[in-house]
Amino acid sequence: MKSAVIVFPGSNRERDMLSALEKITGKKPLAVWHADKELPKVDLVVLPGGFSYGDYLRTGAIAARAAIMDDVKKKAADGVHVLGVCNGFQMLCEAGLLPGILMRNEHLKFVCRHVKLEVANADTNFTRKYKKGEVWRCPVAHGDGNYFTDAETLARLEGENRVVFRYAEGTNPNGSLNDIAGIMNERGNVMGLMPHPENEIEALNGGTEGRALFESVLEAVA
Amino acid sequence: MKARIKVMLKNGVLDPQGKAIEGALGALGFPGVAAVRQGKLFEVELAEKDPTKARAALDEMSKKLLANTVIENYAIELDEK
Amino acid sequence: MKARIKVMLKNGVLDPQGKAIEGALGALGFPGVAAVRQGKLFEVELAEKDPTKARAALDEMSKKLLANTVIENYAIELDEK
Amino acid sequence: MIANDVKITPKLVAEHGLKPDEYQRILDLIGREPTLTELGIFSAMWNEHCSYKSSKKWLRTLPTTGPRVICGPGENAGVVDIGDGQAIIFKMESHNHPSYIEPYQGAATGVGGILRDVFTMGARPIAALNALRFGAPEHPRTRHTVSGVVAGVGGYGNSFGVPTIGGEVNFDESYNGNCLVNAFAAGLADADKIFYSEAKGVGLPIVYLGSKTGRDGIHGATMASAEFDKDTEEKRPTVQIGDPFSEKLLLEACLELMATGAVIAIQDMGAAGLTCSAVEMGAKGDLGVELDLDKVPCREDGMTAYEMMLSESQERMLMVLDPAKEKQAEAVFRKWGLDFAVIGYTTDDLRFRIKRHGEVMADLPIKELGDQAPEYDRPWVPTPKAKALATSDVPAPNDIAETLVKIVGLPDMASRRWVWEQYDHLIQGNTAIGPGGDAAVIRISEGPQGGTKALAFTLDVSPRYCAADPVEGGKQAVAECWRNLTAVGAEPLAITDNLNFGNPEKPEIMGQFVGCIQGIGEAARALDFPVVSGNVSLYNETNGKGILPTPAIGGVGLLPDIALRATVAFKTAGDAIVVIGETKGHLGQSIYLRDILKRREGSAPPVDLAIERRNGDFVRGEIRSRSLTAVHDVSDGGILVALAEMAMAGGIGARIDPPRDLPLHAWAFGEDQARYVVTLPEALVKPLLDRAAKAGVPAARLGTTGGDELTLGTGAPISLQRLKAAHEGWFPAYMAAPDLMDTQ
Ligand SMILES: Nc1ncnc2c1ncn2[C@@H]1O[C@H](COP(=O)(O)OP(=O)(O)O)[C@@H](O)[C@H]1O
Ligand SMILES: [Mg+2]
Repeated sequence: MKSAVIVFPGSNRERDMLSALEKITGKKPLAVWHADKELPKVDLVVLPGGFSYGDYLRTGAIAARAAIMDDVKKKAADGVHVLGVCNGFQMLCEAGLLPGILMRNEHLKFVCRHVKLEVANADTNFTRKYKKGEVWRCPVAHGDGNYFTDAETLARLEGENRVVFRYAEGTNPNGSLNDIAGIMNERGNVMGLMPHPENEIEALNGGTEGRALFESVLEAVA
Repeated sequence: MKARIKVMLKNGVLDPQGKAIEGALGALGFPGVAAVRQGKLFEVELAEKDPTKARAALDEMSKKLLANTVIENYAIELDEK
Repeated sequence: MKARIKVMLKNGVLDPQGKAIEGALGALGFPGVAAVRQGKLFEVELAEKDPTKARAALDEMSKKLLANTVIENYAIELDEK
Repeated sequence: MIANDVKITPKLVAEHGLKPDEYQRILDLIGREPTLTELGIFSAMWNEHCSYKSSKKWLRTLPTTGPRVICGPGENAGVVDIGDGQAIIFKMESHNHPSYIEPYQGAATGVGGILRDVFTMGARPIAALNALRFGAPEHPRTRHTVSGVVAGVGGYGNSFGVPTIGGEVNFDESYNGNCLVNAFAAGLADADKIFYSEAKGVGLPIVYLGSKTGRDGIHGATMASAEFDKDTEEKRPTVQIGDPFSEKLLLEACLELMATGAVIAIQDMGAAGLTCSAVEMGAKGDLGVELDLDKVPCREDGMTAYEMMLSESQERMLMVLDPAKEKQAEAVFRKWGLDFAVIGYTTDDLRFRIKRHGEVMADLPIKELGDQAPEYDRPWVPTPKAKALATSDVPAPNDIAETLVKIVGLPDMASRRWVWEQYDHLIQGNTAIGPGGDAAVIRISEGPQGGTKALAFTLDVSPRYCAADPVEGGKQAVAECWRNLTAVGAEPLAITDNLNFGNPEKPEIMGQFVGCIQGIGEAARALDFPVVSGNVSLYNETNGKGILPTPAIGGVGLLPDIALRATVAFKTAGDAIVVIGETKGHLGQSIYLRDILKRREGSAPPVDLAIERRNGDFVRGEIRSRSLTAVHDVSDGGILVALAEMAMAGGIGARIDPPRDLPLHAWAFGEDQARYVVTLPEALVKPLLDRAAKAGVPAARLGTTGGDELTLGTGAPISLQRLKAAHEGWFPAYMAAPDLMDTQ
């Protein structure tokens, strides 16, 4: 599988993502600069975590308007897989590729800890290697992960099984609506989530259940 | 030319900061605070002299960047002079 | 009674947010944006009817919570009516 | 706009924190009255913060060399060889006074400053730690300071992208008006690609990098060495704002630039920014420096030479550049959207010359600015030895178990989870042991050997010991640091120190300083644990009351194989529990005595460095031969607290049979040094005890793990649930109460 990770000024988990992708896919992913106009031909585009542009305006807001984003939208429309993690999820929402928005955490504090994630939909190209209802451990590290959207959109997301991951067993760390941790678009090729599967892939991390997410895409595009 | 752009969350949109401040004000012993909403204020200095052109540009900026019109309203104030 | 509290960084205090937004507006092709400063705006609804008392309370709230008076100035606007 | 030729009055001199005799020294040195800019430059170079004028004499006594030391004190940070052509670069620095004035920004810029020190030398930061000291919990300002400082440390480190993996938090009334924020950072570099501040070559361009210059923190450096009093308010405008986003760009740009070979010398702008950095680079290289301030990128209009030379705007660097690579270098910085300007060049006349609007605003002898700074041998009196406390003078509690529950929930003993969950301690994906253990462990993934090597980090000091006995306290701080590294299986390599004390002009405070340094030196020598960098923060007092002597020690250790690491958590039921080291039941200055009996008495626990080393080497050897399942050193609170921490961490209880030869409370809460609690499979106990006996290391069976309760002999069991509730409960409950501090 060929993959690319977009690097924005202030991205800071791009190296985590690059090494996770290499360890799992066995192929070195490409690092693409935010100012480029066009993405290389790849099967998976990743918007990594961090504090793009300091997240000073709204998280992900400025990055969502970077030069490269037009091509990200084009590729998404062509069916290329797009994954946004943490700040990347916030960008996808700001760019309109996913509905809703990530608001400041309920308690207003940055939170870094391991949470429990429930696979709400295992029938996606990002989760086919998980079982529905499966609960796994994954770290979060964010100040703005409090998913919010209007009632109709929420109803649609739920109705169309587009909520992919939920915080389980009372571990919702940010006040997110319906314990939402990750969602996808109608077509199912664009997903965003707040937790960091790229930091749960080897024994050193204390768990490896984040691998299945990447292996799912790997299998889907094979 | 100077201008101010006021960006507030639309009604019904969750405002964790406003909520927290409401709570804190209560705890600090300020009674009768019915509601608090937190928004943003941008002070912008423009080269543009013409008010109509300036307003148009500011409107663009707000739509394109300063406000997320899905959840936020914005209002533009020009210092005419 | 409704009121607005405007909180801005004191002059000369670095405003990283404003700086980043300035840059972004430039990149988005908005010319002639000389300077951007970002501040906070609080809309507060008070039970208090008496303007003087309300203003006093708002001043307290600003000092104690809404503004960091070490680096920020604040201004209070009351909707008299 | 301040004129440069104002008359220099005694008042003006005093306002610059210079004593009359120091001003006389200036007059003698330059043979004329200084301009205002020159006075500002002297005040910056000669204040305590930059000149170390009170501490130099004593710092020289510390051991700073060793087989692995590549660069000791004197550069931006210390450099230590970790093999495979790699080096670890680290330092700790205080931002106490700014953090008291504006907790969030003060702490944030403190973190920013120390990160800059590390990547200025060519290292990519891989770990950040922080040692925090606050006033008594009930003091009206404490809660406000805690929340601001913790948010600021996290706000900067999280955005910059370095894992914040450890530190300390203490509360004591002596910090009521003067919190301590000591930030530690470590970075990884190739041992042969380290960058220094010494300028080389005449007529080479001096380049300004990073953010623009504003009126931030003008006189911050002077403030950082000024005692606090009521007019602290007036000092407020000197607060600087941190911009972690720009710092991240600066990091990437600097590392990219260094890779091109364009950098001849580089120095970050810290306290008294442009002045200290430019003078240091020139003086170190025996070169003069000429700067044209008109070229300095400014954020504000009409800045004077005086303001520009003293500005402490953050996220800035100064660099001597290979002229041949100037264009290439500029391109890198433009790509990252940072300012890049040639603002001067090196000269051969050993002058520090500053021009503004074509006029010379300052023209000073560059070497004398540093070398001729005043140096004091301040009078000091040794701290009177507190007399030892007989165990019989310390009443036992009527219920040991209940007392334990109290202790694990004390402000100084409760879990710091509330703090470190606000820090991204997982970013970079190399965190093998995060906050909450004895030392944090980070995998070193780069380098030829691949992922097996790791580094351990910890910060330690027990101020109450230092107050009772500076020498023993200084020794203990180093010993506990060494012990925490050993407890995870690391070989202790070197330390950095952050010496926080009161007003050195008071002989008894100076006595504390001298005593602690003596103790630190002794321990560092005995444990082959050299001091490679550090920072001194004096005048930490408010209205004349000094803080507890607080020489924080930051240690780095090496694990050759990350698989051979130990953690504090009990692993399985049925493991044997053994204590390594001798328990005498020293209750003087213990947590039990201070917080349960409310008595600050007795001598600090003595540290026998030979025993410390013997016991530690034994434990490390056992960890590396895979015989142990859990390890925890015994520190604050004593052995029973250590056991409780191991049980809580593992969610597994234990049955303990205390020895009969000591009063139970002395055994349980005594704070004797050089001890570790370890667990291992039953079958391995006998061989372990034999090996210990052979090595002359005291080792005794304590009990067995299992269940969900802690049971002491025949006493009533305590449920882990209750212990956890007390241990995890205090911090969130404390911080949940409203912050009543009026920020005005
Ligand atoms: N300010 C802090 N930031 C991050 N971690 C901290 C901080 N303060 C304490 N900790 C962590 O809490 C744990 C307990 O601290 P401490 O009691 O000082 O450990 P020890 O007694 O082993 O020195 C340690 O793992 C330490 O790293
Ligand atoms: Mg320890």
